Amino acid sequence: MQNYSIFSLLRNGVTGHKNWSEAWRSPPLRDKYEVIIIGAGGHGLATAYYLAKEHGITDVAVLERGWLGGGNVARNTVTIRSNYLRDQSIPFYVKSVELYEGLTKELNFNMMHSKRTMIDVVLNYPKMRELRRRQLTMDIYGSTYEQISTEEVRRRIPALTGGRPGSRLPVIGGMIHTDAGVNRHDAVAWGYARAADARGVEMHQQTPVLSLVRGTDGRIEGVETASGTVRAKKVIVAVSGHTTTLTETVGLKLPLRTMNLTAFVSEPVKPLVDVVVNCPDLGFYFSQSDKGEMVIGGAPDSGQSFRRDIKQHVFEDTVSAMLELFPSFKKLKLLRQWGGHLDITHDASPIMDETDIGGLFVSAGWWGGYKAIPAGGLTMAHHVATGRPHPLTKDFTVKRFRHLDFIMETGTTTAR
Amino acid sequence: MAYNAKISRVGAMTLFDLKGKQTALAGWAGEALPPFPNTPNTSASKDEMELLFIGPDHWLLHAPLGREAELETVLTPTEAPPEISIVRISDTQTFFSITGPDAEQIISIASPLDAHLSVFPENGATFTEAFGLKALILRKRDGFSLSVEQSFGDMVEDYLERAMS
Amino acid sequence: MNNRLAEGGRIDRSRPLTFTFNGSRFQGYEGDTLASALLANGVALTARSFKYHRPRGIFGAGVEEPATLVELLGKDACGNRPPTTVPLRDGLSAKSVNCWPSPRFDFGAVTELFARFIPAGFYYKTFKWPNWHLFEPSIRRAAGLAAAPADPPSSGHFEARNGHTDILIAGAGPAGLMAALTAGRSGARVFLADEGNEAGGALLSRKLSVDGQTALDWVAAAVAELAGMPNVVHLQNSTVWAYREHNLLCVNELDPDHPTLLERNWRVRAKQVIVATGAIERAIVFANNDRPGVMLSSAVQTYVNRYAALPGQRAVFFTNNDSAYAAAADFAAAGGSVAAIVDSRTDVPKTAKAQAEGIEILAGSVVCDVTGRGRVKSARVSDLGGGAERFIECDLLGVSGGWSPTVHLFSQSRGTLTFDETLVAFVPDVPAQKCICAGASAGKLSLQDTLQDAADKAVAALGAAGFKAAKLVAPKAEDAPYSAEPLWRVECNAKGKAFLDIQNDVTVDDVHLAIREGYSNVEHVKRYTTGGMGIDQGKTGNINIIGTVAMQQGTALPDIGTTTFRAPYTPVSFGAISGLREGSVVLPYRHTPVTKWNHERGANMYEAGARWRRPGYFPQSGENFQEAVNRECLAVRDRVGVYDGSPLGKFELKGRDVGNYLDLLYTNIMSTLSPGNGRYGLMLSEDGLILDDGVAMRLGEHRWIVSTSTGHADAMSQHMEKVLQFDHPDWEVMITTVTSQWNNATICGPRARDVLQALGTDIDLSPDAFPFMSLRDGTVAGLPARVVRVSFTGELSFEVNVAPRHMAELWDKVMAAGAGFGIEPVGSEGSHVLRVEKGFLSLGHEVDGTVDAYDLGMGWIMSKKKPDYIGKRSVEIRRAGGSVRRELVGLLPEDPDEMIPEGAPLTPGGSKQATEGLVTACVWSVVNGRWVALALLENGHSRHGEIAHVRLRSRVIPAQVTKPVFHDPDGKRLRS
Amino acid sequence: MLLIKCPFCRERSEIEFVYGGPVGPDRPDPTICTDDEWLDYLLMVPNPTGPVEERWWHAKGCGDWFTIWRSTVTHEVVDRPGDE
Repeated sequence: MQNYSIFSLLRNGVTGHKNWSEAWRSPPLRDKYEVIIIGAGGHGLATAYYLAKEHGITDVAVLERGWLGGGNVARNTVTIRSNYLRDQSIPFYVKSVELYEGLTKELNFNMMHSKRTMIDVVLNYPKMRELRRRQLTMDIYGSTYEQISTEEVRRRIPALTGGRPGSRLPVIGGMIHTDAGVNRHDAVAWGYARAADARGVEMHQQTPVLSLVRGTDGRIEGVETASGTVRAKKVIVAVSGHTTTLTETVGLKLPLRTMNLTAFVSEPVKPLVDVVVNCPDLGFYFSQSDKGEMVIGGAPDSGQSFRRDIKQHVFEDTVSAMLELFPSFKKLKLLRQWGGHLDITHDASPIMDETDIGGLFVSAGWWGGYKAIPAGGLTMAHHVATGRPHPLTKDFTVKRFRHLDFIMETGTTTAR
Repeated sequence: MAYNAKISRVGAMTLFDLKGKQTALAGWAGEALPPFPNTPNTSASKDEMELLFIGPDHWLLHAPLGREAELETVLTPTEAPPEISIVRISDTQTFFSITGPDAEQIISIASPLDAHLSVFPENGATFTEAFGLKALILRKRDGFSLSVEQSFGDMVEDYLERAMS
Repeated sequence: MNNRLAEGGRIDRSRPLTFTFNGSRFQGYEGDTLASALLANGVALTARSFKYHRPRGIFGAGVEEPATLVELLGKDACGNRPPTTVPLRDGLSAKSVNCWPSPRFDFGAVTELFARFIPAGFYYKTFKWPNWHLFEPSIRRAAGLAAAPADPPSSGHFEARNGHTDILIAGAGPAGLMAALTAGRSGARVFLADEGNEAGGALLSRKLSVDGQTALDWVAAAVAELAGMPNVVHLQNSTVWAYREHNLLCVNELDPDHPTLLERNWRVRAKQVIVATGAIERAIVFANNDRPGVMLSSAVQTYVNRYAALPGQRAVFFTNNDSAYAAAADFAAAGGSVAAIVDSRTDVPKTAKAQAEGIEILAGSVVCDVTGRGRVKSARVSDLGGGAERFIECDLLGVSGGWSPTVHLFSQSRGTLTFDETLVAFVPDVPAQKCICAGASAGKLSLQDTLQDAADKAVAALGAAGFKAAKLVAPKAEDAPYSAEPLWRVECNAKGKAFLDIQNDVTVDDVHLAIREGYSNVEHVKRYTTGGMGIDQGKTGNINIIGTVAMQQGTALPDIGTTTFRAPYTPVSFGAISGLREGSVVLPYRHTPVTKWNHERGANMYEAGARWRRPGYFPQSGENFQEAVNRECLAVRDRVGVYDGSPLGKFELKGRDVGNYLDLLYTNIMSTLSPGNGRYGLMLSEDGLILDDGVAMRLGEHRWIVSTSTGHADAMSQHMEKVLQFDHPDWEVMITTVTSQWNNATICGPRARDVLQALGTDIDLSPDAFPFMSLRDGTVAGLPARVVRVSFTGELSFEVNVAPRHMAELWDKVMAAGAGFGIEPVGSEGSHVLRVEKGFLSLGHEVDGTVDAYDLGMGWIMSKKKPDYIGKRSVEIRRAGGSVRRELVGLLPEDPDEMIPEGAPLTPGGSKQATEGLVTACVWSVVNGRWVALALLENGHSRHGEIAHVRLRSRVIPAQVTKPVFHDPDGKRLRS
Repeated sequence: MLLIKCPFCRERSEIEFVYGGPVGPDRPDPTICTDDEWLDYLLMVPNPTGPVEERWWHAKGCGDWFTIWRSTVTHEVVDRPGDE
C-alpha cells in the first residue's frame, strides 16, 4: 500500500502527481471465493478489512451494485457517539468510537476525525431523566456523559440564542458527550477499501447480485450476479435497506422494514458551532462540517420507502425546531438535501448474525449505522471467521425475535 | 399589502356528534334535524342549524350555543337506541370566524385544504388539518369558520394573529 | 460609470441608487443587479477563489454564477449571494467573501504558491500527524466562504402557505408565458412562477421580435393579459426550488407584496406541471479560464441588452455553437469592439455567420489560454491541432460551451434524462410524475420552436388535467437556428490551471488525478475533487466534468451518466421554509380553564405530555422544590388536595358490541361491568408490550366511557379505531372523543368527602351508595357533573367532571369550599410522589418497552378466562422463552436520608459490570419520612428482603428490596 | 408529502393522515395457530421494492382507516396488483 504522508505529497507535488497508484485494483471477477460480501458500503468494506487483518482471510470479494461507498456511508450525518441506553448496546458503540479514533493511523488515510463533543440540549424533564439514566449505565462501560447547566450549554454553543426562559420550550440543561465526534464519510469507505485491497481483498463495482444461491444441503453456496454465478461457502449481506430483497431470493424472511431517512446541509459559512448539537425534544441534530456547511438531520419519513426524497412536512418540522434554538439561522440557506435507506427491526436494534441458512450472515437493521461501522466490521468478521458471535454482538441475534425478547433502543437522536 | 381579512374568536357552539346509519338517525331525530346532506363534506341547514356530513355514517349538528338545551331535550342522547350514537360535544371545539376578501389566503396559510370555490363549495364542511391540528372548516358567507379542539384555542388565536401581522 | 451605455436596457436612469462594495461607493440604477452595476462601474476583479485565492470576476448573469459570491451587510445581511441575483437597492452594502483584506490584495493568495502540493484530495493523505485536531481549526477558518448570520432578521417575518392549481408553470420566459396564456384562456387554475424580477426570461437579454413587434412588447402584452385573468396566479422573484412527490412543488417568493413579509414559501400541489425553465449556457475549459474578464457569452449579451452595461471594450468570443454569434453582434452594436469569434467547429453554419457580419471568424480554432491576471489581456488562440498560435488582445472573453436544458426540476421529479447527440446535452426523457418540459428546457433552443412547443405541451397538460383547449398556433418569431458540437475541454500544452468547477477550484488535473488513483466513477470524481458541490451546484460546469472523465476513460459521455439533481434548485432561506411556525407556536400548546389560575397562583408550569402545560408544583414564598412538594403531598395524605385532571384522554363508546370490543382491547374482562361501575385495565399492543392503562366505565346498557393516560390519548384513539375498522367492521361500536368535553377537579384525601359535601351535591356520597370504582351523574356546586370514584393517589378520591365552560367556576368553588379543610392544589410532582408511595405504575417510568404485566406484579389483570385479547399470544410466547425478567420491586435505601437518582443502575454487589436492573423512581415519602424507590430488578419478586446495590460513579447505595408499595398496602384508604 | 385519496374525503395531503404500516398476513386465530404463524404475522411485514398495501388513518379528517397500494420505489399510488 502506497504510504500517504506530507512527504509523499511533497515528493509527488514535484513530479506533477503522476506517480500516485490506484487506491484499489479492479481485478476480473473470479467464480469462487472463500467469502463474498454483498455491499461495498461502510459495513461491507470494514468487514472485508477485518477479515483480512484480524483473521488472515483474504480470499474475499466485495460485490457492489453501484459505486464503492455510494450507499448510506455516502449519505449520512457522520455523527459518531456511544450514548446508548442498554447494556447490550453501549459497549459495542464504545468499541466503535475507539476504533474510529485510531482509524486514520491504522489505515494511513486521513479520516479527519474530529472528536469535538456532542451536546444534547434538553428542554423537558422526562427527557433529562432518561438521559441521566443513560449516563449512569454508560459510565459502567467507560462512555463519557455529563450533565451541564443551561449557562454552560450556552457558553459552549454561543449561536444557541433561542429557548430562553418564557419561550415555548425553554432550555433546562444539557448532557455533554465528549467521546462524540464527526469525521469524513468518504474517507471511511475509501480508507477501508484501500487497506482491504492492500491485503488482497477484491472490490467489484457495478456488480449487482441478483439472487443468493443455496446448495442441496440448504447451506449458502454463492450468489448469482449479472456476470454469472460466484461461489462461496460464506456470504455476508451488508446492503442496508435491501437486505430482505436479497434474503427473500432464498426464501428467508427477516423482520425488517425499509425506510427513508433524510438530511440536508446549509450553505458553507465561517466556523460558528464547534460541537455536535442534538436536541432530542425537538427532534433535530447538526454539526458544522470542516467546509462550513451545517449538516442537519431530523426524523425519518413515515412509510416504507426505497426512494431518496424528502417529505416536505418532515423537513419543515426539522427546520422549525432548529430555528427555535438557532433563530439567526433564519437567514442561512438550504443548499442540498438527500435521503438514505435504512432497514429497521421491530426493536430498533441491529441484526448481526448467521441466519437459518448456514453460511449466510446478515448485518442489518442499523439505525444510525455509520457510527457502528468499525465495530460492526470487526464483530461480523469475527463471527464469520470463528463461527461464533463476537461478545459485543452476542445479543443482536435473529433468534431474539423468536421469543420476542426485544432490545428496545430508542437512541438519543430522533433518528435513533 | 397586509391581508384584508377579519378574524374573531367565536368560542363554543352547540355541537352534537351523530353516528350510525342515516335511516336510524333520521328515525330517531329526523324531525329535529335539518335534511341530511347527500355529498360528503357538505352541510345542509334549517333554522340556524346545520347538519354536517363529515365522515362515513358520521354527522355533526351545529347550532348557536343558545340552542343546546333545547336540542338536548329533542335528541335525548342517553335514550337513543344502541345502533345510533348521539353525544353532546359542544365544549370540545372552539370556533374562529375568518371573513373578508383575503379569508381564503388565511386558510391557505393555516391548512392544506384546497378551499377554492370550485373544490370546496358554498356548503363545504370538512375536517382537515390547520396549524398542525385537526380542524373543522366550514365555508360561510364572506369567509370561513375554523374550529379546533378547545384546549388548543389560545394557540390557534396566537397563530392567527401572527398570520395577520 | 464608464461602462454604462447612454441608452437602452431595462434600467431606470431616472432612479439612481448608491451602493457600497468592499468599502467603495458606487452608483447604479433601479433595475440593476449588483453585478451589472459593478460591471457598469468597471469593477472587474470582484472575488478571490475558494482554495487558491485566485482573482475572479463576474462570470455569469444569473443563478448560474460560479465565480463571485458576496456577503450582504447591514439590514440585508446574508452570506454567499451571487451578485448576479442581488437586485440593487439604495444603500446596499456588500463585500466579497473569502478574501482579506480585499480581492485586490488578498493575503490568502499565498496558497497558490503551494498549489502543486495541494491537489485534489490532499487532505486525505496528510494532516494525520499528530492528529487532525491540530489542523482542523485553521482549515475550518479558511473554508466556509461568508460569515454566518449573527442575528435573526431585525424586523418582519416569513410565511409558508399552501397553493393548489391545475397547471403549475415554472418559468415565465417565452415558453412559460406561452403555456400560461394557453392554460389561462382555457379557464384552468394556473400558477406561474419565475425567478426573475420581471417576466421574459431569455427574451430580456436578447433582441428578438415576435409577431412583428419586439419580443419585449409581446412579453408585456402577455403579462397584461395574464393579470386580467382571475384564474391565474403570476409571481415574479419566485423560484420553484423543489419538485417533491405527488406533484408538490415548493416556490420561494422573495419579495411579497406585503409590508412585513420578508419571504414566502409556497407548497403548491399541481394537477400538471409544465417545466419551462429555459437553458443554461456552459463554460469552456481551457487554461486560466477563470480570469476576470472571461464571461459567458450569454452574460455579455445580458449585460449589454438588459442592463446597458458594457462588460469590456474589446472582446473575443469563443464558442462551439451558434448562440455566441448573436451575442457578439449585440456587443458590437452596443459599441464594443469584437476582435474575433473563435469557433471550435470547422464548419460554421451560414446562419450563424450571417449574424456577425464584419467580425472575423476563426473556424476550427480554440482559445487555449489567456494572459492577464487581474483581468484578461489577451486570448491565446490556436487551431485544433495546437498550431497557428496567435495572441489576440482583448479585455473580455465571451465563452459559450453550448446550452444545457435546465432539467433540474424534471430530474428532481425523478424523470429520466437522455443524451441528445445533436444538441450535445442531456434532455428530458421519461417523466415520472405529471410533468412535462416545454421550450428550451425540453431542448427547443430557438424561439419559434420554443413558443410552438410550449403551446402544444400546454394543450396536452390541460387535457390531462381535464380541460379542453384549442390547439394554438404560436406567434411568428424571428430567431436563428441552433447547432453545436462537443467541446468538453481544450487540449493543448498551456500551463495554467483549467477549471472545471470555478467555484470549488476544481481543475482538469484534479479530475485526472482522481481517475489515476482509482476514483473512476463520476460520483467518486465529484466527491474526491468536490467538483459540482458548490453553491452553484455546477450549473455551468458539471457536464464538462462528465465530458472530461469520458475523454480520459475513452468512453462515450452518456455511458458515464449524469448525476442526480437534488433540491433546492437554488439556495433557500431556512426562515422561509419554517414560515410562521416560530416562537410560541413552534409546537402546539394546550390550556385548560385552570391554566390562568395556576399562573396566578405562581405554579411552576411545564409541558407534561400531549402538549399540555401543567403545574409541576405551587411553591409558596421561601419554599424550595422539595418543601413545596412535601407540603402538597402531606395535604393529600392528612387532609385534602385537588388537582386538575382535565387532560386525561376520554372516549365515549356506544353500541351492542362495546362489551366484547373492550374485552378484546383490555387484558381483563370489562363486559361484566354493570351500569354505574368501572374497572381499571391494561391495554397491550399486539406484540405483548403495555400500550396504556386506564379505566373503563359503563354508563348504560350500551354506553361506556373509557379513560386513557394523557400522553397516549391520540395513540389510543388510533389504536381503537384501527382494531374496530379493520378487524371488526361488523361490530356495532361507535367511538366519540370527549377528552375536551369533560374537565375535572380531582379532590383527594381523607377529607375529600367533606369538601364535596360542602360544595353541595345531590349525589349520595356514602361509601355504600357510591363505592370505589363507580360513577354518578348529578350536580355539584350547582353545576351538572359526573363524579367518578377512582384514585391515582391511594386516598379517598372524587373526580368531579364538568363541562369546560363550568370548570373555572368549579375550581374556584372547590378552593373556597376546601379552604376550611386545608385544601391544597397539587401539581404533577406531588402526584408522582403519591403514586410512587402506592406503587402505582407510570408509563414512561416503570413501563419502558420491555416489561409486561407479570413483571409488574399485575398477573391478576391478565385474564385467564378469555381465549384471546390483543397481545395475549405474544406475552405467552415471550414468557415461554424463559429469559430472565426484570420485575418491579420497592427499594428502601439503607440510609433513609439517601436519595437514589432516578434511572440509576443496579449491579450485582454494586460492582462495575452489566446491570441487573434500574431505579425507575425515587421520592421522599411523606408518610414514611424517608426516601423510597421503585425499581425493576432481575427476578425481583423472589428477592424481597435482599440487599440490592445501586451503582453510582463515586459510590454504591445499598438498598433493601421490598414489595413495591409503601403506603396503605391493603388499599383501605382509597376504598373508604 | 403524498396526496392520499381517502374514500370519503377524496384527495388530501399526507399531513392529515397517520401511517398505519403495511398490510401483512391476516391475524391468525391465536388460540390455534403455531408460534411461527403468530411471529410471521407479527414481525414479518412485507418489504417489497414495488407496490405494497398499506394502512392510513384519516386522523385529522373523517377518521376513516383504509388501505392504499403504493410503490415503495416511486411513491406513486398504484392499482392493486392484478387489478386493471
